[in-house]
Amino acid sequence: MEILVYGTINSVSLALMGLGFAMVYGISRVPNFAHGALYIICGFVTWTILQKLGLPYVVAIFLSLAVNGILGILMYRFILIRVRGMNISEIISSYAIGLAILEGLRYGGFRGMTYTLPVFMEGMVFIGGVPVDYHRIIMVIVGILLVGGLWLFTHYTRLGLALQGMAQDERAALMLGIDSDFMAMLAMGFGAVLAGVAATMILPLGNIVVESGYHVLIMSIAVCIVGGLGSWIGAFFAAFIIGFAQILTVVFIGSHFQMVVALLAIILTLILKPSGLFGQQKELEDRV
Amino acid sequence: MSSQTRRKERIDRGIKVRSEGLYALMSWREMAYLILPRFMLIAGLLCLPFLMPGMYWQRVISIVCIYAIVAISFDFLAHYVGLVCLGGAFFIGTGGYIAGIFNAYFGMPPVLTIPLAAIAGGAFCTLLLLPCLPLRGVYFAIVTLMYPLFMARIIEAFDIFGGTDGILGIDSFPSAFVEQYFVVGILLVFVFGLRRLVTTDMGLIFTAVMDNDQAVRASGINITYYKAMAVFIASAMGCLAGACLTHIYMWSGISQFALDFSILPIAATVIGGAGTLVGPVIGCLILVPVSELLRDFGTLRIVFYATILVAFILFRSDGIMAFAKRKYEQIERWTQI
Amino acid sequence: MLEATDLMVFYENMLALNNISISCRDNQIVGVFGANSAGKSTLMYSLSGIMLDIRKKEKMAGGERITLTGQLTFQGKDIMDMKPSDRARAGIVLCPERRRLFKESSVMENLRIGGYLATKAQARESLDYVMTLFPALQKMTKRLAGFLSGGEQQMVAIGRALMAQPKILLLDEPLMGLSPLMQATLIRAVKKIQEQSDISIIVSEQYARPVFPIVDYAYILENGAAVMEGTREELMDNPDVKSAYFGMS
Amino acid sequence: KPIILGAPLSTAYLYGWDAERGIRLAVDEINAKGGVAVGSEKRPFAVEVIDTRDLEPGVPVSEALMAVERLILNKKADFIVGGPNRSEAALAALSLLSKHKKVSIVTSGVLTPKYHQTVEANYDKFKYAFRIHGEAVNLIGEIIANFADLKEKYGLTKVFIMAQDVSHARGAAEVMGKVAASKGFEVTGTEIFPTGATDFSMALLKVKSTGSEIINIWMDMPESAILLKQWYDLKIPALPFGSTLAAAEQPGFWDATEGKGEYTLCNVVNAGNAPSEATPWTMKFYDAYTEKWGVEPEGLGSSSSYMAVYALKDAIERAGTIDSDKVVTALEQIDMVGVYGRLRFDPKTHQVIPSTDPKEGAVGSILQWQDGKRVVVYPKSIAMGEILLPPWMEK
Amino acid sequence: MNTNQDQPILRMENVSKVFGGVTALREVNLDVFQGDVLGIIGPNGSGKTTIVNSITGFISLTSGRIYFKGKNITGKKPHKIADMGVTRTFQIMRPYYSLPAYKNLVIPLFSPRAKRTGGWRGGGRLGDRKTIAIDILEEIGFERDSYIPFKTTSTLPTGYLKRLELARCLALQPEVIICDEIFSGLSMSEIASMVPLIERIQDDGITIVMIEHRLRELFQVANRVMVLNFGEKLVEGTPDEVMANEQVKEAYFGSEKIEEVMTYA
Ligand SMILES: Nc1ncnc2c1ncn2[C@@H]1O[C@H](COP(=O)(O)OP(=O)(O)OP(=O)(O)O)[C@@H](O)[C@H]1O
Ligand SMILES: Nc1ncnc2c1ncn2[C@@H]1O[C@H](COP(=O)(O)OP(=O)(O)OP(=O)(O)O)[C@@H](O)[C@H]1O
Ligand SMILES: [Mg+2]
Ligand SMILES: [Mg+2]
Repeated sequence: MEILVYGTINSVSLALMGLGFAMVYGISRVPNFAHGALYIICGFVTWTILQKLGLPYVVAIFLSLAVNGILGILMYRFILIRVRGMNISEIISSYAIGLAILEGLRYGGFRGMTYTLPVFMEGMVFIGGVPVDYHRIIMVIVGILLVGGLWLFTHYTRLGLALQGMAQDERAALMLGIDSDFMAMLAMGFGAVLAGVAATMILPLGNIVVESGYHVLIMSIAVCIVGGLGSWIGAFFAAFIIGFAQILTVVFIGSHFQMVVALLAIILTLILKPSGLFGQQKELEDRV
Repeated sequence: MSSQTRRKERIDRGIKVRSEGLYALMSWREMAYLILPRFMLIAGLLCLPFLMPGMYWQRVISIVCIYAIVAISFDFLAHYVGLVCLGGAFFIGTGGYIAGIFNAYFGMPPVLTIPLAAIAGGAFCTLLLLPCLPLRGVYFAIVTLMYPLFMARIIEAFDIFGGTDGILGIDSFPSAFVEQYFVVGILLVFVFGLRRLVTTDMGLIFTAVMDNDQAVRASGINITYYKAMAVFIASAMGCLAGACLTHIYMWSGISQFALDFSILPIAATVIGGAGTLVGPVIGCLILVPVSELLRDFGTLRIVFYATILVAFILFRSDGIMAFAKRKYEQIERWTQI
Repeated sequence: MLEATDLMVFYENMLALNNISISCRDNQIVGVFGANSAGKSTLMYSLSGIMLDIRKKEKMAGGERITLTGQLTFQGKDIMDMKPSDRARAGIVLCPERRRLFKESSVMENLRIGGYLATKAQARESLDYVMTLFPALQKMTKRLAGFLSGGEQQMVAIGRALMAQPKILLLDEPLMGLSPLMQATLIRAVKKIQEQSDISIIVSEQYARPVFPIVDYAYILENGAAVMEGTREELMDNPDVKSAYFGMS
Repeated sequence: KPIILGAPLSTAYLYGWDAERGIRLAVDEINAKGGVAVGSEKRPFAVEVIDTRDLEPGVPVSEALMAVERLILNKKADFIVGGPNRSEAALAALSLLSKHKKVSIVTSGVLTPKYHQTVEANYDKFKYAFRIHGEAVNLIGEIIANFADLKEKYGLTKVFIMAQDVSHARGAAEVMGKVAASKGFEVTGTEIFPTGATDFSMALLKVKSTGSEIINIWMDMPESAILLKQWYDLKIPALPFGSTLAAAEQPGFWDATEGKGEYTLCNVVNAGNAPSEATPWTMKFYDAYTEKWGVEPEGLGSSSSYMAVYALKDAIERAGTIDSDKVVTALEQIDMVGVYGRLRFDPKTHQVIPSTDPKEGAVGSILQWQDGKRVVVYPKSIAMGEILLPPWMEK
Repeated sequence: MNTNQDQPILRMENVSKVFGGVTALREVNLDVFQGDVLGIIGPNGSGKTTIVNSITGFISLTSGRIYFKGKNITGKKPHKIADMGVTRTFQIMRPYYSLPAYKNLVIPLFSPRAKRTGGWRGGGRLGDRKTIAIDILEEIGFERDSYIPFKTTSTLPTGYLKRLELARCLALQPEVIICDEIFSGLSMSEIASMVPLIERIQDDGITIVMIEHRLRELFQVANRVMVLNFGEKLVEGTPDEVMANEQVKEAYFGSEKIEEVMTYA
């Protein structure tokens, strides 16, 4: 029971981290290595608004999400747009941006261990004898809603479909009247907002520290890859695989093997199913 | 646009055309045209240790060379074989550990450990990467990004080879002079060796695998073998660099698997010019010293560094080397339509 | 409706289109015929604006420099510098050669993405239309486009272009890889589209004969230049054309 | 001509910046008094700090080594004080120090016993390295002594150990378990958390159900603040006792836990990092630091970094030169009273000699958060207060 | 022709292939004999390319067996099969776009099989791959003295690419070539020039399987034709027999008049 509950929670938080990355990659094919930085910056912005400006929590959250979205858009508009399509350049430049943001935050005094956000709701319930605090429950609900919502959005709305098309063949999308630069910008902003959502959901459970930006980046990449790039549903399931693999190792093997097992799960999944759980890229490319 | 009546034309310089093929041997000018850039690279690298003010900057040169070796191995894999390998740290770490183990535990001198690390490390890396070879594009890239993390975790979790403390008390190179000329020499050998390799039939097959592996299979060629071959070459280079690093710092530890070792060579490749093999060297010659110069900025250093990196990428999105090459080989002029 | 004058395209130093003037009037089917490398696709890309995108990408990657000159007007407006997506919005829709489907999406999604510019009602209507045009697609709406056979993909590609509510439809070698029956169906469909919904169509083909009966006006390209043009009847009477593009003598 | 002190520190981290502040404070004080007497001339100290980033995950140790080399070769540092801060990096730097024959005093962050063991094992090679603050084994001793206190006073005997999943913490937790068991404590369980874990309620409930009375925490990750919050919320009847509980060392801890971290005990390694009266110098240092930097000493390396500079000054003046080998000898013979007691190095291991009595050696200090303040409760000789139990634990 | 040989060079036995729910091939049996030119026709999506893929090992079968010269080659890797002498072209062309055209052939000439056999009409003179490559290109219709063989493949027009596909197969000195729609995308005159080429290849004793929609040219070269419909073999026979078959008419031409449809073919 304990495994089930905490496995689920762990998985959902992984999924939340991964969503933004999956989103951006799935839509604009930009591997956004600044994802972790966007995640962290949202936490700090919320903190600043909350503690320094003294605005209500809800306002702070929405403001910082907006800030994040704008940041994402600016990043695309001024930097990534110039290296579109050159994957390695995209990786390096977005990583560099992320690095600059993270280290800049550190320079700006956001260091140490004293930055925390309050949880949305205090207290806890017992689920099958396992204590779970309300915030985690909220997080799971939000996570599931978000994944479901995204799936519906990309498969059933006009905009979502257009984004999907653009990801796969930008030029063909252009021919159909889909403005790819605008869409990619939108995607980037959207992805940044999702990173922010993940941050506001997850960060109140811990501290806001710059280092976790790197961790979030790695985990979100892992989730997306295992799920099959660009597939939200895949990312969601992958989060469950990795999440449960982690919890199970902690329980049965020992927690210092947690990362080993998680990474092993990632590598194994890919070796067995080379384009991720739900991706079909390899099969498509191999189709002759 | 619609009123445009002129366009810029790019044509190969006459001397370039002339110096292709045997005619090159006919005049000094053409010979010089061919040889000068190569000579400049060789002479430049060989002189660098002398030109550097002080021991510290000489040491920086060694580091530049080490990064450059990893960078060209990345460039080779990514742009001549089509395997984008983000796991440079995997190679460095493996090589470093092998050299460290053989030196510290078995007392082998660097002359033995370095080649051993290259061969054994190359074989080890290739073996571990073998299952990933069918992966494509980003998937391969990301899995290789995970490998160094994985290795670090394993060493940490099983507490082998000194665990998190790493291996201490490793021999250094006999002298700074030997160290520098060794890495510079190795770098030059690799640069020119790889440039040779990619023009051979084997190199052609690598290119073909990158371009279109299905057709290669349809030609009766085993692509896994060739991919493994390429990975071996690249990882052996990376491991060698790692072994040198270990001996330079007289230490090896799990942080040799750190992300920076994967990212920096790639950044150097991007700004230097992907697919040129010389570009990555130039990229490293820029990035590493810049990073050192910025040390005085303390925490802000990385911010500046990242900004410079981005600026480079934006300013010359095709890379310095590609740009220079074009300028060297072609003239541009306006022509009337 | 669409009029190009003195169109020239250079790939680096190679002249791919040489001073081509082409016009397509309302509700007309214009054929562009030419052997391999005559420049048909280049022309289609230039008309639909994709050339601008190609040029941008090439420039970014430091590749070849593409020069594009001439005038291009659509419904009287100069569109030479218009972005491809805006051109599509204005009604110029290209169905490119080699299909370029959204491989990872299902057939239905491909069609719906095609209908990005359409209103809901329009989209539903065109979808029905495509489905009646290619009944074979009805059975495979859920399948991923990338897994379809060559011919099936071609159908999806054309259907997708139709979904975009074109005013002028550019078809680049639409018959490639279709079975004879499918070709016949498609050609009849093209004719029907033109008749029913007053769309103009520019179609390029290597092999003129299947398409020829439905075109009103045709251009013949050779090495990037239009060597001949005329109405169907005019060209029909020309013996050179007959042997080169109809395979009859 | 100044004597250059090179300080390779991870300045973006607590252990880095507190060391820098300590060093700068000492240097300013010394320079204000005219500097160091080297032979017949008076020379000031100058500090060169380079950010090593070594505490940052994902940054290779070679970065820190580069920094050390830069200090030595480029900045012409005469001595190295401070870091590197990560044990691994400090160990790796040993070889460089011996290669360049530079005297170094590690002052912050490096807790591994392996450091002085390495020096001892290969004295001739590594004799240039000193460590001026307490190390892990020593910390364990202090904590056990404290447990004994608790046992005597409140009858607490059941210990539950929680550690972060990094090798030093794991190792320490293991040793701790053994030692505690041998000293007549009952170890009711051990729980290892991955770095970055944010939920501890399961483990806390286990603590409750096993009837444990002390929670021994080995974590330097920031999330440990959450552990204490949850501990408070669940009203777990066990006293949280941290060793290298970085989160609780900082004065900001109170705010970070919204006051829920009250009653937390925490080892801050050396006296002076929290207010106490170990020696006459302790509060002088404490006040000077607070005045100069506007914050109280925060990490576990403030007082030791400060003392390292004074120790060097002393050694240089006695050696009459800045020649490395002579300074090493002088440092081995050092015997002075500093901020945290009598300062002597073990001549074989170059580890500062610890003691519970400031008159005998370097004293550690353990503090408890009481009503928003850090109150030193151990060692007895310097204690400012008594250990208190949370209300829900009082019988 | 097939009567005087007892063992088929290629044999498919009850081959079925299901792609997650879609049955692409259902119990297909096929014998190809040495020297045959076998045409496979069928409506779009009837499984023609799937046959090619299964013979050459690019997909794994759901059930059934495939023999080459009596040896079971089911489940073998593509490169192994190519090495034995069964080569193919790709319907969606797959040349090496980044290489100069002639280097497209240097690659198959480097393969183990070419080294053994000496390459296309090589007779062991595999000294200069570049010369052989250009020979092959000339054979296949590239003008020898032009610069075309040296141009980067990606800038070549479709017609040349189709030929390159075929040339790649030829370079291996194969025993069987399976051509997947090499006529589509070619202009009239080019097809006309390809037909004699096919005949020449056949004269060299190479067995050819051709998948085509251009019936007119196909019937010129093929001696046997198989018709597929929805993954099932409909009929097999000489071109005339097949064209006369009612079922074929129904499946392939629908309700249209054959003559009219044939104008498209
Ligand atoms: N990106 C490019 N770079 C250089 N040359 C190009 C490029 N694309 C096309 N060309 C050249 O431009 C000319 C016209 O090509 P285009 O693709 O328009 O011909 P096409 O008539 O469509 O031929 P096909 O029947 O093969 O489709 C050809 O000679 C081709 O080699
Ligand atoms: N990898 C695959 N995954 C799923 N379905 C596939 C795959 N490959 C082929 N199919 C399906 O199998 C059927 C047969 O495909 P195939 O490519 O063999 O047709 P074909 O006869 O070559 O048609 P065409 O003449 O259009 O090229 C098609 O319906 C196709 O959608
Ligand atoms: Mg074309
Ligand atoms: Mg087919």
